[in-house]
Amino acid sequence: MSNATAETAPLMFQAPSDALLRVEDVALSFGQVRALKTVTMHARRGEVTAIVGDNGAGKSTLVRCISGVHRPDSGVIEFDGAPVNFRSPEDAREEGIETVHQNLALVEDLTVWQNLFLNRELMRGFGPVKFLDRRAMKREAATMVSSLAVNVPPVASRVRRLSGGQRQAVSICRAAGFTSKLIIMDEPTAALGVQETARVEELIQRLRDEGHAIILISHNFDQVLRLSDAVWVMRAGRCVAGRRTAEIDGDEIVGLVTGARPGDLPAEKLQGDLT
Amino acid sequence: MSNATAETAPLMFQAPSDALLRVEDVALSFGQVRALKTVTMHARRGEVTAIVGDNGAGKSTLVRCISGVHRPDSGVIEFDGAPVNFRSPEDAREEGIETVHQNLALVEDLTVWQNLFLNRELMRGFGPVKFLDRRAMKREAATMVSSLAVNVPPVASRVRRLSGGQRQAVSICRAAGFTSKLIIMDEPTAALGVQETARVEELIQRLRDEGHAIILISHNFDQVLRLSDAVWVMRAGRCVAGRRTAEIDGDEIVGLVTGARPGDLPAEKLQGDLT
Amino acid sequence: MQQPSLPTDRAGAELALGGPSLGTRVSEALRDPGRWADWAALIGLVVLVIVFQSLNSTFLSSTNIQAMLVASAILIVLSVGQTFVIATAGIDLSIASTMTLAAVVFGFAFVHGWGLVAAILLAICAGAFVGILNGTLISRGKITDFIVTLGTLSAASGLALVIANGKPVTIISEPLLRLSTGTVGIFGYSFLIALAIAVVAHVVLFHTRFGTYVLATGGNSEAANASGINTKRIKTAVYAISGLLAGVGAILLVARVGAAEPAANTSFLLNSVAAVVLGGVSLFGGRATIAGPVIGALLLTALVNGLTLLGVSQFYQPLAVGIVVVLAAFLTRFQK
Amino acid sequence: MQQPSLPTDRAGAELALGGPSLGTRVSEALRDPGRWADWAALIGLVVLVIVFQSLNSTFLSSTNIQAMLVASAILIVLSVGQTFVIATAGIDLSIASTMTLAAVVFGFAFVHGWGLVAAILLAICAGAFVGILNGTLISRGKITDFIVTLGTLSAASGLALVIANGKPVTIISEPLLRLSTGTVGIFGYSFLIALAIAVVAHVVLFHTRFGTYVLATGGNSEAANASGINTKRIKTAVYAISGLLAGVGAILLVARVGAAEPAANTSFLLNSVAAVVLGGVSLFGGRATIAGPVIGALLLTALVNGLTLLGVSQFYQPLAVGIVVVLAAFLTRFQK
Amino acid sequence: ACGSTSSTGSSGGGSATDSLKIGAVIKGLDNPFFQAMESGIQEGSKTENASVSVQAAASISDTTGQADKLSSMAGQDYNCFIINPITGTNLVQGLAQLSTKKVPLINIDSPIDAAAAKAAGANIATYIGTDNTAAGEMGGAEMAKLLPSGGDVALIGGTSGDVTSAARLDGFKKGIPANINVVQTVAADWDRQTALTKATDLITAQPNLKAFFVANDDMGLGVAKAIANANKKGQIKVISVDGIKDGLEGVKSGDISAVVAQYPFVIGQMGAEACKAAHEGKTLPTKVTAPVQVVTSANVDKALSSAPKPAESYADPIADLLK
Ligand SMILES: Nc1ncnc2c1ncn2[C@@H]1O[C@H](COP(=O)(O)OP(=O)(O)OP(=O)(O)O)[C@@H](O)[C@H]1O
Ligand SMILES: Nc1ncnc2c1ncn2[C@@H]1O[C@H](COP(=O)(O)OP(=O)(O)OP(=O)(O)O)[C@@H](O)[C@H]1O
Ligand SMILES: [Mg+2]
Ligand SMILES: [Mg+2]
Repeated sequence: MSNATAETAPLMFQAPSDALLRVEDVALSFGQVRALKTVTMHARRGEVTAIVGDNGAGKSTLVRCISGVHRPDSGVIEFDGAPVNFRSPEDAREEGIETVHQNLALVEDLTVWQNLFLNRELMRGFGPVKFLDRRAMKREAATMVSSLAVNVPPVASRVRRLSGGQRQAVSICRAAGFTSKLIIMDEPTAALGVQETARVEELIQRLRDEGHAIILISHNFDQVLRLSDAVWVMRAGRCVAGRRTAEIDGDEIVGLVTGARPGDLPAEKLQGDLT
Repeated sequence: MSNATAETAPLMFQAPSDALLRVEDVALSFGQVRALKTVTMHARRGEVTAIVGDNGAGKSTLVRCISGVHRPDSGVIEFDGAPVNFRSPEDAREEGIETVHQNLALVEDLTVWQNLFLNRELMRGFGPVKFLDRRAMKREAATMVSSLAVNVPPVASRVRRLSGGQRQAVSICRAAGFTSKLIIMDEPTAALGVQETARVEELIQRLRDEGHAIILISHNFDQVLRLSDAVWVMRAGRCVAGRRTAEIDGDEIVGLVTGARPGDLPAEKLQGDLT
Repeated sequence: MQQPSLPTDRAGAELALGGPSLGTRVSEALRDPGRWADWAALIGLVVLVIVFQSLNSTFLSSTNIQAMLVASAILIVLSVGQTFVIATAGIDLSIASTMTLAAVVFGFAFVHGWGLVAAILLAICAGAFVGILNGTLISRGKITDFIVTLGTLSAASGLALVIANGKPVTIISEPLLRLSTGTVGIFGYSFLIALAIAVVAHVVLFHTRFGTYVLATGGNSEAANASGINTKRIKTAVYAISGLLAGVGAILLVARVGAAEPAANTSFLLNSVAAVVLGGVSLFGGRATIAGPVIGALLLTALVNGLTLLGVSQFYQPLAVGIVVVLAAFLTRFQK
Repeated sequence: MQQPSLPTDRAGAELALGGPSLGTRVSEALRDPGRWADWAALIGLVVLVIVFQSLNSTFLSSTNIQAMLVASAILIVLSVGQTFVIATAGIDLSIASTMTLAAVVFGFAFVHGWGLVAAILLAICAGAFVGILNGTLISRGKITDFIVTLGTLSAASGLALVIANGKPVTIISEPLLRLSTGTVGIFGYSFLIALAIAVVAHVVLFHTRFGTYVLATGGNSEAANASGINTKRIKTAVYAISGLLAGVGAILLVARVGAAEPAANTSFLLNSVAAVVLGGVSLFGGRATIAGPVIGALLLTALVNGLTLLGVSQFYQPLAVGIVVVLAAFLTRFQK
Repeated sequence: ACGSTSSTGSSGGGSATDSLKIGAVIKGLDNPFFQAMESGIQEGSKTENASVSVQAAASISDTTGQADKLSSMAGQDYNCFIINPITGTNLVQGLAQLSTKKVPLINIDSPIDAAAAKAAGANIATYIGTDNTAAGEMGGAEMAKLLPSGGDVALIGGTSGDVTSAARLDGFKKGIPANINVVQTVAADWDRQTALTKATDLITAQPNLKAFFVANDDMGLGVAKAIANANKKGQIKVISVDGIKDGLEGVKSGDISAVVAQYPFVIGQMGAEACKAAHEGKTLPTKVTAPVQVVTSANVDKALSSAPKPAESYADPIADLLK
């Protein structure tokens, strides 16, 4: 935990005292599939922390553990200084963790504005009786979406009708619209066009500058190098390396991801793999 | 149709006689949404034809018209020299058009091998009675998937369990496994990792070299420049430009996609936009 | 992009309820082919009325309209309850048995001298209790809705038999008789009650958070859950609503037949689901209206009434009902 | 990567049916918590048998087992048919009425001197006809399965009343009598027929193309369609199967009661769906087994048999049935 | 408020020159008992200027459906109603509608609850029928003859909670002597197949069972089949209630020991004739007891030949009125 070792030891063993999120030795199996073996990583306020890795490496599963969708079989997750044990996404959201899931958790049969304001509806009241303020929500939704999307879908159309990228834009708008401490984005720009990608990158930078912590999962290493402050590399259910982005280049990332470079895990941590 | 104008007129007006697919003035509206205004394009055997464009530009809708999911409101689609009017994806597939849809048309409750062999099951017979050859399908499925994926999912696991990239790999395996004249891939590498992307690109090149026509939709312009022989740019429901890839560079594509460059459509074609 | 922090509530800046005008919304709905299905029941109803009226002129007489509306009241109340459940992609098979149980509970309380109001409240509570039991077993116990409500279907009717000792209890109560026979114009009191319930249900479904959560839970419960909606609570709530409305239905039933009977009235179960589906609500959840099921219930009632007026033989009536139900659903196919 | 061109058929290189050994598959199934639900019915059945046997030793007497198996035959046949429909995310509400209609058609043909075989074939054809009608209206007419089969429920029972003129027809036929009373060991012929149908259904569902297409249509009909499966034809086919099996059920029914009656048989409808769902088949389609629904049908039959043997009062029986059905579904919750 | 009299034709009591329009609402639909009743009604109203419309509930438990049907008919210009309610009170609302119209109301088979009729302000012109309890009692008495030394009997009823079934079974229990012991009562939903299954179970459960009493003939035939399947024909007796043709055939073949026949045809016919009599201005007796007869192997041939009417003569005060 001391900064003295910062130069010699890789990032993953540092766990700085100001880390907003600290994940330690988290493991999760689905029946026979050991999706996460032991994962240790952390993320800091005001930084973009990237997670990279092959398909099926366990990135989304890790994210789902952090955001309360899955409960880890073992290990500790600390958020904002205290260990947490989320029993549902609601718990995580209440603590201030907002997630853009890879499978785009939108309700297809609801309209764009209903999805954007799901669980944080604008209300207007007659005394104690409160009703949805549909008009205000539609208006604000239109502004929100048009700031990200180029071909703006009508906010009153159902999400089922949207193109792949339009859906992703709606997801991201949703997540960014909440006031949260940590925003997790699982491959947010995978389906986006060039212009939209640029806007999302701007958004990420703005959120970071406002002091939010951001976890970004991406297969686009250029993007990772451009946006992130720290990078974690996952391989087959483990975080095998963590680096400050400034200290790494594309080749090293590729090497770590593919396994051409072994990573920094000490041998005793790898024991479990034999079983 | 003459090659004489090839130098002066852009690609889109050439419609060479050896084009495998020719789309002319195809239009499609969903209620109020004019997803395709008038689209004209073509694709040739032994070439990779890329389609690029912003989110919601109409790329996937165009693909769905070609592969028989939607029927265009107007316009002509010619395939292999004859006009076609597919009433269902089955029709298109029988003609030799295979598609990897953006929304990954997999059956989540079936296993990987069942999805791979859906509608082309291997059978073994006792005389005239034929049963599924489950064992052979599993075995072949394992080989097929492991050639594309790095973290190979067990072929007997249900697709519902797979990671985003693993699903995409299964989809692509499916499409490549059929003998078809035209293979359409709608953002095939969007969810893939670096290694998997490289393998898919190899696959695409191999399929092209075998003489298949390939239509590739991608937001990754580097990939488009690397792989394709011709590029079509879509904007707001139209093909606004078509080029040989050799004659175009990344900046020009970006310009055409964003509208910074107007494209090559003659003014009379744009009339419809006023309504 | 919006500010990350959004106001979560706004004082009534705009007071007009519901945004765009009715006209706009109707014309919007008409342009959207996917929504034609929502109007199947209405078209069916209109066609049916025209056919019956042309065959028998007493069909649209005020007495007959009044009789039909009153006859439809119970079915409307049950269909509204069923709509909430179906909107979450569930189904409440116990709705008719719950009504029977609530009726018997009412009868038990009434003859044991509880007084009308207390007996009514007890009956409604009994209905709501079954609903909450259903909801809890389904959401907490994670058992399929179909099995749970099939179980309570059987259990509630058994309990009704036990409580009533297998015998109907005659209820003679002046206010209840007035409830079943009194009218305002051509609208019977029981129909007005059903209508009021439908209006409240509409407001709840489309103008409150709860309604949005119901639709979200039905549309994609994983996504609803991931956005922090407590889908278990919502599931429990819709079954509670359905049970509660079954309790209300029980009061109307007792008033109508003048007795609390333990024999199950099974036709209400299938009819309540049929009204909802004819009303254009998908059994797969996520999309619903209240007007649709209400019209569906009216359609089913008018159908049997019309066939009776025309003197169609008892053997041919089920045949006719079956054909008309399919035709009513089929009508919309030609509208697109 | 494979060659783009794949062999579409292979001569029987391997003759062993079904790939991995049974042992492997069972242990695989046990390790997969998602599949525990498939075994709910079996666990429920075993628990029920233990409880009943310990309370009344005649429960497992060979006479009683034989009686139970014979009593379950019709429900098994119907549940198998219902399974195919539910596997495509549909539901066949008309299954019991179709059986009634087929029984009446059989009776009509029989008393009009058609001869046993011809009458049986006609009855089965009548069932299949209703099924094809259902399937066509659902797949071509694009009307919700629920409404279509609700319509045919009503129409088929009406038609049965019309054909039978509302009266039962006594059928006296030596072969039919033997069918209902003959046994091989403790297995009655009718149970053996039901079992044979279940085995064939299992092979069709898991070892033929058609079966895969049924599951694909239920799992994701868009995807199935996009991969060139004619989902309309599949939908029509499953309803035809369900109707056909209702026809077979009708023969068993006529043989059992010795008469062709226009009675509604409504309990068979809910029980057939309950058996399927208890058997672990999802109402949302895409996943199915045949063994599950068969065990579900046995469970439901054993339950009523056991309660009667124990002398549980008629009022408490529905209560007990309801509770046990929910418990049977609940059992699996503790297994995970 | 309601019952603002409809346009024409509903002249109460009416003169003999008016045409007679009879509306009838009866119970079952898929049950031969009520079909015989319908034929009786049709038969009884066969006169040149009388017409009849018979409506039935969708099933024996469809109380509200029956009420709906009466309500829709009440709005029309029928000038006499024949009513066979599913329960004592389920038609109370339609009766309230009819009460203001002063048309004669003939109650057949199941009695309308007197208090309910009073609350609705309805005036029942006459009741024609047999008490189901009395029919059950006759079954009990016959059982005493069949089992002189007593023994165990089981009862099979219709749908649980059904009124008719409960009355027949209760009557039976009243009618049996002390040495006959009711060991179990089960519900078989008025369904032959269910009755067969449950009877099979009961034969297994009660090895000393001597007889079944069954709430209707259709189920009785199912019970007889169960006994035959168990090779106990003759050892276990069956008595059922109704007297439909198949039931009588069952007695003839020895499958059923005795049937308590209620002659729904006669009840229906008397109902229609009561309408005629009322239309002609005659005063109806307040209660007419329809014939009930126990049919055993001794008198089954006569019963069959005279079906759907009873073999022995019976008092018909309504026919007397019309003479
Ligand atoms: N619910 C589940 N049940 C069983 N296995 C699962 C489940 N979810 C994920 N897995 C498995 O866990 C592994 C990790 O999956 P995960 O989705 O975390 O990968 P990922 O790193 O996000 O990959 P991608 O880049 O493709 O999105 C995969 O092998 C996947 O098959
Ligand atoms: N079924 C539909 N009903 C209504 N509108 C639709 C439907 N399908 C697509 N659209 C609309 O048509 C337009 C084009 O959609 P399409 O999916 O073709 O875009 P795309 O170019 O593939 O975008 P992306 O890059 O995001 O995948 C979008 O505005 C979309 O909202
Ligand atoms: Mg992922
Ligand atoms: Mg697209």
